[in-house]
Amino acid sequence: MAHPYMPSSAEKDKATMIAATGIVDIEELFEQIPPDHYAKRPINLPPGLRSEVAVHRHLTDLLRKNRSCAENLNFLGAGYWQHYVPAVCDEIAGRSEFLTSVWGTPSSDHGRNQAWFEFASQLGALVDLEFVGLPVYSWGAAAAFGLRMATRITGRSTVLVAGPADPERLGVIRTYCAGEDGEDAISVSVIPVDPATGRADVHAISQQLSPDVAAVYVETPNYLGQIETGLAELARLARANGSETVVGVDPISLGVLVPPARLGADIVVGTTQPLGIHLNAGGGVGGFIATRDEERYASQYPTLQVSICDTLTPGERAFGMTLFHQSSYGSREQGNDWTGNSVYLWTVVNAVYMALLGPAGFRELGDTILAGSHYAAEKLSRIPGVTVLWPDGFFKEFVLRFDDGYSVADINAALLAKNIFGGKDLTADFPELGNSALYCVTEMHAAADIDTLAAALTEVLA
Amino acid sequence: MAHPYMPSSAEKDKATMIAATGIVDIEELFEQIPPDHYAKRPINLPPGLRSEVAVHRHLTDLLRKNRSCAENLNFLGAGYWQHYVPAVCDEIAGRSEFLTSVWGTPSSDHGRNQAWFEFASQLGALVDLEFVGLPVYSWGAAAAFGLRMATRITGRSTVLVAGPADPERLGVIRTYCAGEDGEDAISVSVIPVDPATGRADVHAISQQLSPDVAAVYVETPNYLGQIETGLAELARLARANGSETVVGVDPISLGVLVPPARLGADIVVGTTQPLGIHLNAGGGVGGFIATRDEERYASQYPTLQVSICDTLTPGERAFGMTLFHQSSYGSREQGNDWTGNSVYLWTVVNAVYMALLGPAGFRELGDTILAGSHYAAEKLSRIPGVTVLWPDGFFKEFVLRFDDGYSVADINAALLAKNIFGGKDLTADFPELGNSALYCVTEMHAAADIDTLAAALTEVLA
Amino acid sequence: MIKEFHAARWSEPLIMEMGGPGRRGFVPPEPIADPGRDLVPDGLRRSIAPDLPEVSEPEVLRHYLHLSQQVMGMVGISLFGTCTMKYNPRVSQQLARQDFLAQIHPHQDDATVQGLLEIVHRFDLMLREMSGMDRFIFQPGGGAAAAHTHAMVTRSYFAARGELGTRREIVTSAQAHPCNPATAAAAGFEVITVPLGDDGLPSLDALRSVVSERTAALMINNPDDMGLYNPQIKQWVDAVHEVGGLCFYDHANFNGVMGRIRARELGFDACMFMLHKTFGVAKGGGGPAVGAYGCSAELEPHLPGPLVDLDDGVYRRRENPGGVGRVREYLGNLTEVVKAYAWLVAMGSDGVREAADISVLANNYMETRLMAIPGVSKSYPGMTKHRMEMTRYSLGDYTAETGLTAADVQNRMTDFGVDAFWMSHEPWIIPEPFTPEAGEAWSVEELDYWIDVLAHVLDEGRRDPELVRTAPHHQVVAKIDGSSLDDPNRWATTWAAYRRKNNLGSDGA
Amino acid sequence: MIKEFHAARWSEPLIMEMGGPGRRGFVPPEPIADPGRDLVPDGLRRSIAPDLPEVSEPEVLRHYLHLSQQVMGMVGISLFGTCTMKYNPRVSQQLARQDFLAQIHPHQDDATVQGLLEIVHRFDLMLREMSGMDRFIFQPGGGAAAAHTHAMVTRSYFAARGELGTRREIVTSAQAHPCNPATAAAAGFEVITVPLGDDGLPSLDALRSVVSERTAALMINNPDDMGLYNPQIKQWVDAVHEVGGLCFYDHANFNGVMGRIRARELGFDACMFMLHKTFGVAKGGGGPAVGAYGCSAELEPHLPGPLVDLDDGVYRRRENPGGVGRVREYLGNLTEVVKAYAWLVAMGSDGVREAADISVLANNYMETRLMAIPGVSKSYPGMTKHRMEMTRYSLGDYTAETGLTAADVQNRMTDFGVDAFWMSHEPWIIPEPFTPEAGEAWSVEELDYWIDVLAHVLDEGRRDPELVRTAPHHQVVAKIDGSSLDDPNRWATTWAAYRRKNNLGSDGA
Ligand SMILES: Cc1ncc(COP(=O)(O)O)c(C=O)c1O
Ligand SMILES: Cc1ncc(COP(=O)(O)O)c(C=O)c1O
Repeated sequence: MAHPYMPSSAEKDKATMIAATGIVDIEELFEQIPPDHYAKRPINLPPGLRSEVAVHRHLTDLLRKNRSCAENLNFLGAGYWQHYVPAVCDEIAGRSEFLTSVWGTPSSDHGRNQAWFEFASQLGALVDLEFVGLPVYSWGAAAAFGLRMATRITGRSTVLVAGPADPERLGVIRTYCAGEDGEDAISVSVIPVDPATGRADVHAISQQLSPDVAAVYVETPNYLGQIETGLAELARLARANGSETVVGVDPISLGVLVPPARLGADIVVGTTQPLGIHLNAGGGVGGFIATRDEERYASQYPTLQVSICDTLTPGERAFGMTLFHQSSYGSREQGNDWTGNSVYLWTVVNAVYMALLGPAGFRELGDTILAGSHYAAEKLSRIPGVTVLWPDGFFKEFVLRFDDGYSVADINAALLAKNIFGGKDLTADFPELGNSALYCVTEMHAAADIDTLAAALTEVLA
Repeated sequence: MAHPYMPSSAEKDKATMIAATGIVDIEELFEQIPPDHYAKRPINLPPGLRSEVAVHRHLTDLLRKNRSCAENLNFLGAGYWQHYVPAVCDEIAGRSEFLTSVWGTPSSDHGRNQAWFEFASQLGALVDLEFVGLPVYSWGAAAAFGLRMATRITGRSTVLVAGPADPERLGVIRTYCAGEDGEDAISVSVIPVDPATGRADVHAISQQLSPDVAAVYVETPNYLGQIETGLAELARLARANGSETVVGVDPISLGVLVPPARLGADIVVGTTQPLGIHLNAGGGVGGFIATRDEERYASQYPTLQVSICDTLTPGERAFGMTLFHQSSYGSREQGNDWTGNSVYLWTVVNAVYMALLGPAGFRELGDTILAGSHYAAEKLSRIPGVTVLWPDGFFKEFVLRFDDGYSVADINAALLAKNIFGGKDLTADFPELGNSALYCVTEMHAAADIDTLAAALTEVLA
Repeated sequence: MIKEFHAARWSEPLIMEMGGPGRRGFVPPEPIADPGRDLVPDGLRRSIAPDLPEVSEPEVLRHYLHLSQQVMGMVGISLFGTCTMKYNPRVSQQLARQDFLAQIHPHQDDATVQGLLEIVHRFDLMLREMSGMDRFIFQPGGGAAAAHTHAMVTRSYFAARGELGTRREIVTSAQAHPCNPATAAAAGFEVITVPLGDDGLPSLDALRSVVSERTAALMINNPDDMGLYNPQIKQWVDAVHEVGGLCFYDHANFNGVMGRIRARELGFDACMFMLHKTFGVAKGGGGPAVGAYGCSAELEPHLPGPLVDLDDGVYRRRENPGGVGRVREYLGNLTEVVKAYAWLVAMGSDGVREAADISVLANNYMETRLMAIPGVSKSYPGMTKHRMEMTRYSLGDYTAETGLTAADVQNRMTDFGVDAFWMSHEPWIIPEPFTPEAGEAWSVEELDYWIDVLAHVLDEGRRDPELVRTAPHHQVVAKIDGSSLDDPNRWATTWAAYRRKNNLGSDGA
Repeated sequence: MIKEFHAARWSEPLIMEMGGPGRRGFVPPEPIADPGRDLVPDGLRRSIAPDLPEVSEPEVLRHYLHLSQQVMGMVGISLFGTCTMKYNPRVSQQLARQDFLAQIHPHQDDATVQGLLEIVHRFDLMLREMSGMDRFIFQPGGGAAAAHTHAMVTRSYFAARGELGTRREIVTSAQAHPCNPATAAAAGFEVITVPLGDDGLPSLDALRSVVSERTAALMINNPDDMGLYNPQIKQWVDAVHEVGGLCFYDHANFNGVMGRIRARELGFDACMFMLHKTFGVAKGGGGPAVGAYGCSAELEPHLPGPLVDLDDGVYRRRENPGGVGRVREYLGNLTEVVKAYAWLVAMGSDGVREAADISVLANNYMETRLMAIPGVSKSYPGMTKHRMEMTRYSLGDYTAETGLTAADVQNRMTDFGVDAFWMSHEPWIIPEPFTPEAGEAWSVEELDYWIDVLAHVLDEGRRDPELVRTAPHHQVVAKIDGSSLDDPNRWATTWAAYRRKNNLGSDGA
């Protein structure tokens, strides 16, 4: 029986092609493969389920075992956040044309290229920078590529990473910098967070600003939710040292926070996940890289970029790739790092998201998050045994320390039993913070949700 | 603050229009409305939720209270069935162009008109008839319109409805025939099902075939699942009496069952719901009407119809409305009954569904349903206290009688506690069948599901 | 500025011409057991397979994707009058797709559909508040079906009073939507149509001259499609009530008066709202639609069942004995009810009021600009008061000048991404009519573009009438030749009929 | 038969040019409490709003719907070589949208994601069965990222053995995908590229001449993009193993050999499968993608974490100490893993085998037809054995004859609904190359149409070269003028840069 995915699995079609090709048996076509290359035994997988009913049933039976943030109350964030995804974002993400888009010509891909240009333009407006590449795999990748750009620009090979660092992201940065263990590596030095403030330790960083430092990497709001107050100072020190300042930012904060470029950042990177992408079990990551529109930076991008350009029709605008030759497609190992398939569909969605929000949407969303997260911190701080480590100057996330004897793991297990996903356990990654967890509050949380959490925590800790 | 759904709710846009219109205050524009027509008090509804986050939350909070046939095991059918909806059907139903399609020109609506023509053509192939109207509101409406067509064709005013009749559908038929209670009514006479066979009582119907009978209406498979064996005989008798034979059919059965037209049906009607439409809490109903392509019938359709036609470009085909003038749009009260917005989006989906299944799909689906429902009937019949009323010759549905003292309501309540939706309770509508329920088994049911039901029923009845 | 436009053109074959033997688009699950021939009674098993195409899944998908791109819908600009084309929020489309709505069987126990019934009930209450009626139902599957429901409720009401034998007439006006007279007639009533007076409105005197103890009901819409609001509508209602008739308010043109009037306060006994128009539900090319039908407490006993009630915190469906029974199976197109509810929650009383304001403002804005275009005139120009959410215009002068009709102009407008305007329902009182409805969901730029395109096309037609007469040129297909449509030897509503009439083989060749 | 085609053309402005002051597309929920200015540290509250457009929701939706119609994607015909364009079953698209996948946070407790982890684990097992490897991970976000992963695993492996200081070279071939040398270089290795011999294949001797105790790894794909299968690949692997290097099989071109060969049985230590190509996942214009990376038990300790294990019936994520750490945050694009799993379940071992058969058959069918078209020649015609799932062709003769390039031909083909072919990766060994890949998901009619269009365009070009040189003419926009693209004074990756460089105001005027 023919398979629904394969028109030519119908016998007649196969026969047509076999006859036209002048063969008798399809096996003839594999004559290039030497006999001793053949698999020793056939692939032992179950036969295909030609029926979509069966496939659907099998998958839903499995996936129904999951418990999601939709029907549970979620306070997990930690570099990856549950924001509301407007229905229009999903609508556009689901359009077959975008979904199946390949790499056609500038004319046949025009709509997608325009959406990409609109992504870069709007993201540029958010970060207040004029040169933006197409997205890379993740925030971690963007940070790492940004740091690699800095090493090429400066010809130096050490990068300083300001704590608090997301272990996931830091892992990626280390890997991309080839670790610290071998030849030709970029050396990555992490300066621990200042536990008094939850912020980057500007003094300690400044101490490490040696002539070999290509870049300082700092994030704001940082991994623990704090808005970095020392950014301008750090950038000034770095510049004086001939180092680049690479700043990682959550773009959703940029309706209420000054863009890092205004504080001296040279290379701004960050995540695109909050801009209309679902949690997707972590499969919504995406990273951006943005700089001033200067050749010094532009010539070091490892990404592809779309630029607006003319067409043969006077007055008509279209889009083409700029600086393609410096990519790995254009120059193989001579190119800047490498590029390839990444998260381009999300880029279209990001463009939709930013267009929907506009300046007022970003400002209001920022305010809503500020208000909600501070409301929560304040409310939770009143629970006996709960301390908010740094109750001021944070955005969306804050650290709770529990001093009543229960471990964070125990607390989260008890909350889970009440259909609450408690905050990210920090005890392994930040032992210096004690028995702490990182709580995240976004526009998804109504006051009642926070009250529910407060009541549950009170009960659990009682 | 502007509302996201209304671009001109931005103050500037309103001001632009106000200025251009030469007014000072929008209120001026309502000068036609006399003061004493104004509402006595403002409309007292909550202020609008401009935030989609809030709307989404409110709706999901409500809808989550429902329990669906997706996460429960459902055996309800009774004229409305849980069939599998291929993902491609949903994909096409969700396309913004189809979703928002209006009534444009034959050129700008071309794609939709073609889909409609493909619906009619494929449905015609299933029922083996060449004239098919665009869909009406529901099966009940289609049956009623079919009967009204018959009264116009024959100039007679009584219609005979063969039992077993779906109370929902029968209610619609009675209403459309204007009940039996007044002037100018079409008289609807229901001939009860033969309780020995679960089928139409051909003898009793033939007794009522008076010269006033415009039509006999019979369904196959009938409401209780039985495939009607007396259809050819009934059609012969009706024709001899100068009456039309109107047959209602579940189109999903037509891969394995002879189309009623081959047995003498003149007007074939039925439901479009099984052809790719979700249950939608009953909001997936839709009806079709099909006949031979003869003016006798064509001139009596109350529907709109698309016909293939030429364009100004030689060799190009397009679509236009045929016999538009005889609709209520064309002739107001002189038209045939009436038409209007109906379920046209589903028509596109029906076309997709039939195209996906093709001849083999319909045959196999029919066989799967036959096998599954008979397997279930046989399996359940072995449970003490359970009798399958008519264990042969049914399609998809069968009647169980429970003789162990528990009412159907009790049994269904007990099944519900086990996440099973038991069969439709027949005790109120068909008291002559005893303590019975109508069970439905489709391609959605795996053997394990039926075994689950059998085990649950055994337990409940023990 | 007129933009270059071209519709997608795929030169798509019919699905029946596609595919090949043995290809599969969908494979059902295998039978649980052997589906032996004996499961079907003798002689009733189909032996000749239906003549359906055999097409693989990707081909089917692509085919319908092509067709979808070949529909303009509201992806272009459509100011289709009398249909209140609105924005259809995608959030409720998304909700309606989910199992908690899509996978509900209508026969499920009430206990399992409390959320849904709550929405139905809440929405009923909201519409009561907007109309002053005492109960709404959502069973009618469109506006015409709601009108028909009224005709049936009217029957039931007079039958209960023993007056059905004498209450034989339903009165309407020449400008009422055709569904009013048509459903009245289908319900067995005689239809009396009040003509329009010189001012474009049917007169109170004309009404008085036709009502009598034979009058069962008045069925009318107001404002009408020309944007005229009948200032004597209260007196109309009184006149009908005086003779014992019922009054039904076809509230399809509700958009401009939302928040300003209540049907019940004007005296109407019943009304209908079109959820697929005024309440933000997508049109879908003609449904799934809902004609929400509301009525007074006096008529409530005559409503079709089931009704939804809240008792002791529990929502229940109940029959309505003595009522019409059913006008459609089950509770109605509840997916669309949920969408309309979501829309109304999002709009609120402030939002609907503002939508009414904007739609009337936008119409008058358009009128100002349209009346400045040579060749465009307005219906009943003597009626100088501002129109409501629509204005009916005429291209009669332009036709006289150029020979080009409103239909020609409309076809050419589609070459610029602007879909058909509404012209007029029967009867056509105004020559070469057209009736755009601006609504509240289009931006000023889009309205301006619409107007610019019209002006551009009228201009083109003066310079090059053939260009416009043979339009469209940038559309999916050329203008149709409709000569075959009413010819029994040539019409074909199915591919089988087409092939037979044109002696074509099964592949269409 | 060549069909009339036209792409949708909406002449769509940029979103930044749309809307107007005060319009809203999305309104966040109101703050729970007053978001006083003091919640942001001094001087860090943004005072100049970002220069984003202000557009209403319907306008935003319509804008991106227009853009979507202006992308051909696989709604047209695309035989984009080296990318194995497949049918993307919509059933898994639908599943991936649902809360049970879309609304999972990566930090959730394992207990709450058992279904998901089970799929990851099952899919790992299935890929092991297909490749002979001992463990798969899905973290790499594309094929290049998987190649990079291999470079990093190679580092880790040799670092653990204390050989990283000497293992400085990664060997690849001139026909290997650019991501292999590029990622090797980014990981700090020197790249050695084996050139192609006269038969189009890099020779074993050439390889032998470059491998040494400095060799860390071989990174290569096979068959290559020209459809050539290296019959000495086993000897290649042996040669590298002999000097202690690792062998990585870039299995992007897996489609034609599925079910016939196993990377591990050929001796490879690691391989990668591209889920967004071979395994039915949509390309999305370039992701979200997954490069599934699999390796031998020997390399497993060097994999990035977390790994998914099944212990006592419970699925757990665990770190992999001593491994690479992370190549990307979290477990990878799991939505795409679920889709690939669903695809593989639907295909089964019979299905993947048949897909391989059909894709190789379809390529050879195309080759038969294409070679009959004057102007088309084949790469390395001396290699007379049947090619695998792709063949690289050349239009060199045609260019010599007409002056028209492969790019010109490609542009003109889009005027008939056929999207770009793949030409060649760097380096371009064959003049005016083109590389269609038929795959298993297109019907014979569609393949024939593609070929007919190519033949038609070549013909047109002979008759009217200007027509082809200036193509496309039926597309969304005309051919681009790329002269500004690499000019720092003219390129503009953002609207702000464009306006600045062209002295335009904020509205673009
Ligand atoms: C005034 C009026 N009444 C009734 C209707 C009928 O509505 P439907 O098409 O939903 O049956 C319409 C639809 O155009 C209308 O405009
Ligand atoms: C042979 C081969 N290897 C690797 C890649 C890189 O894949 P990606 O674009 O997913 O990074 C490709 C993609 O074209 C390829 O064809």
